[in-house]
Amino acid sequence: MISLPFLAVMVIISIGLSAVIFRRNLVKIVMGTSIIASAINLFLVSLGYREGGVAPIFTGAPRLEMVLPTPQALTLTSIVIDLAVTAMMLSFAIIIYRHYGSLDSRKRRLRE
Amino acid sequence: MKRSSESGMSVIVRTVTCVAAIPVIIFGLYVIMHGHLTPGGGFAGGAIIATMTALFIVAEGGDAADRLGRGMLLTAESAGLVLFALLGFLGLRTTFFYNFLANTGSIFGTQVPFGPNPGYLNTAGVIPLMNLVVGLEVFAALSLVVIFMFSYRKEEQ
Amino acid sequence: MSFIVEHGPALAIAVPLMAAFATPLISRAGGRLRELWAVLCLAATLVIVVMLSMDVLSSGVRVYALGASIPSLTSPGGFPIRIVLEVDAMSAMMGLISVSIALLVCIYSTQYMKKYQGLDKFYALLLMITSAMLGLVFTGDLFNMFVFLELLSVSSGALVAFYMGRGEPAEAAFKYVIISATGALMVLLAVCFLYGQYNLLSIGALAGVMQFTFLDKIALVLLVSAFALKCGAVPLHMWVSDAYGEAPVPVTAVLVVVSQASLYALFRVSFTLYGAMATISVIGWAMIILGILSMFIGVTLAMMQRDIKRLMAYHAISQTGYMLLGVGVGLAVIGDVGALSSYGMTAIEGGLFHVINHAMYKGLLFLTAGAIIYRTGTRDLNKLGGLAHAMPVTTCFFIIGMLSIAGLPPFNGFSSKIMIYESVFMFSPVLSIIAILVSILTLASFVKVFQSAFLGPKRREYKDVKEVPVAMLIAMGILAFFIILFGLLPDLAVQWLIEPAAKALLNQLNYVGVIV
Amino acid sequence: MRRVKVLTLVLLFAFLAACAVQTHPFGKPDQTFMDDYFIQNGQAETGSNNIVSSVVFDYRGFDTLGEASILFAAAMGVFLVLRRVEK
Repeated sequence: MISLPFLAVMVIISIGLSAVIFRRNLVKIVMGTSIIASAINLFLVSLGYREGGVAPIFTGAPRLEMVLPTPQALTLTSIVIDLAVTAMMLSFAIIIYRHYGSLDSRKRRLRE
Repeated sequence: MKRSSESGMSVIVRTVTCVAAIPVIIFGLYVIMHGHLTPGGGFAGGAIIATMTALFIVAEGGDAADRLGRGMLLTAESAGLVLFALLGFLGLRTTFFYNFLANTGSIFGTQVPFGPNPGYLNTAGVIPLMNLVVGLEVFAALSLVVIFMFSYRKEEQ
Repeated sequence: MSFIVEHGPALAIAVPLMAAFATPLISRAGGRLRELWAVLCLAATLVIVVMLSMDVLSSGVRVYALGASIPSLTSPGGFPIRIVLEVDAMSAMMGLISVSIALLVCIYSTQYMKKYQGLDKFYALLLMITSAMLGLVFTGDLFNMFVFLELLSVSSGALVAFYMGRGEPAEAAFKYVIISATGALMVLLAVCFLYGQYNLLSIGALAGVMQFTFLDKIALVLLVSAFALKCGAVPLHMWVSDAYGEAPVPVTAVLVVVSQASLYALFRVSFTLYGAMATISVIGWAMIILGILSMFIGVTLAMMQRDIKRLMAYHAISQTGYMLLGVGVGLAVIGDVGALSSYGMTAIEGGLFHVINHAMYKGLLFLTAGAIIYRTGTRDLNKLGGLAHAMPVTTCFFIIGMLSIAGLPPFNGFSSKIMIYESVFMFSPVLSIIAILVSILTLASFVKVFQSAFLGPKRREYKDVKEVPVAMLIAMGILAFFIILFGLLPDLAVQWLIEPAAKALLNQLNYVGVIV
Repeated sequence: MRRVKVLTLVLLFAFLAACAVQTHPFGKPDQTFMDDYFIQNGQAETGSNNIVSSVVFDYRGFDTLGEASILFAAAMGVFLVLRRVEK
């Protein structure tokens, strides 16, 4: 049986991969990794979904059937990691732009 | 429109930013302190407070990035993380990262029975403390990143 | 004493991490204090790791359930719920070599990096790399491994771009971080697949229940390619020369060990997590092919370089090939008990011994290159010459490193390479001959470096060049001492460190058994 | 060139889609024993109503330490890379 959410996640991963592999602009490459990371986060959360489940928080919980908490915790971790990596890569892109005057990975050598 | 990029936006925007700062920071603190009861926690709350830094810089212009205390933010970041690791070390009587406050009856140590409840603040042991120090660290780290990217842009000219 | 050993796995990771967090605060008090702090904290970590390793080597695998009511309570309900650190002989070996190199590099940097700004961040990131390497090798949890892999790539990527006055370091760092990030995301996807099927994250517990379905095999492919990407094996080697070449010299020496740590992850996944799979020898063959390609292409590319650091970087790729070859041969015959005991075991031991030796002599070579750059300010081999008169001690260290990487007796490179040659010859003579050929090419390439940098008449522009400061010499001297020690007495290392590590790698049931 | 790109993407997507098809049906996880343990015992063991919080800071607290230090490393790295150029 094909589960549409998982298939959608794979579509998003392919989009991100295509950006990483084929794009020349550094900022677009960074966006590509971010898209892949978000897609994997989505995959994690949807792996942990249980039909009819509520968020695993007991404060005023309507019923006791809950979705799995671990994927959500892992997603929280991986979001912050992705944020840090993106910040790092963008600052490299800033330096590269400053020195070469271009973000295109083919044209970068021209200015020297 | 040179004014808008260098010395900030109009008086209206700047005033609204100052007014908005109070509810945003209070909301961030609420998210941090109720991390063990409601969705949220240190990371989310810290990020909410750090948006205030970005908003402040956007409203006040690139010069404002220099006026924010970088040394203080760096200290806050380090201190937050040192305290976080210290909370882990304090559990070393049993194991690293042991929740030594939970269910002891002291601060944050009320026992919680299984099942839905309206939520009691004085529970969860070290988790609220960790939320607090992580919130401090995330706020400082994100603010630093935003400030550095802003002030670097200014140096180019 | 027993307290440190009992909490050793957690302390070894947490102490350098704590030290890194405190470094920006400490450096307010002055530069000297900061350097002393970094060196002292790394020394303390080394002490912890040594004590832990001695315990592990004498009394078997040590587990540590973080946050449990007692450290050995790994699975209260029959399955692990907390993050479990698991240190066996293999992890202990990798931990020892990581911390020792980090400590020596830190001593070296106290002199080498003195003239630069931003040193509090440098030392904080160096401590963080150490902690991340230890985390990667000590952890028994797949997701935790992903976290430490990312910590490793972020902190070392930042250090690669340390010289931000030029464009190339930022380019190299961008390439390094983007490739590491993509690799780490592949690991995360593999973790997703495994978690989705078995609802477990611990390596040991997963290995116990693994069914080897289609998704598991996909996960294996993702994990193997991600770690091969990170350790710089050949089809995926494009980041190595840039990152090694542009980073500051101390960071390059650490990056060598970082690559070894991801090599450890590769071995751990293929031997422990998938060790029970019937077709695991396919991965062994893949490692052999990667290893041969890395050896040959690495050394060929190295012959063409004029930049001393890029040249050494290509040699690092080529030497990684030896480790992959040795361990790959062992993995390819893992199902065949007769072949395993006659030569497979020796091949694995040779590969693992080469990991240690490579970290030492490559570290030494990069540090001598750093000494040259420190005094002359250039990395171009055509501009160097006649340094042997001015820097006699550095020259000696360079010769030791050179002979060791080429696999000549009585240095440590020989003792591990001979193990690889002998065992691989019994497996397939052709592979062994290629390995010997690559060694000869390596020697030729290094003789060229030696001749153009150290020999020849004294150049006028280097007439003020003198020997490097004591701290740098101490770091290089300790490495040279161990290179000769392991070369003269290889049995010492093999018996006490390598053999238990190889046995731990092969004894998958033991790793699984202490968890569940 | 364009054809190569499209072909690569289609292959990648086919590979990933095969994985998606093999995964368990959405909403019906195969095994949930570890998460059920957290839901059943999380409140009693850690006292936290928010089970995600108790997983993040208690059961898997070490991951969170690593994650916080990645953020620290990134801040240090941005600080290091974008520091003022010494001229």
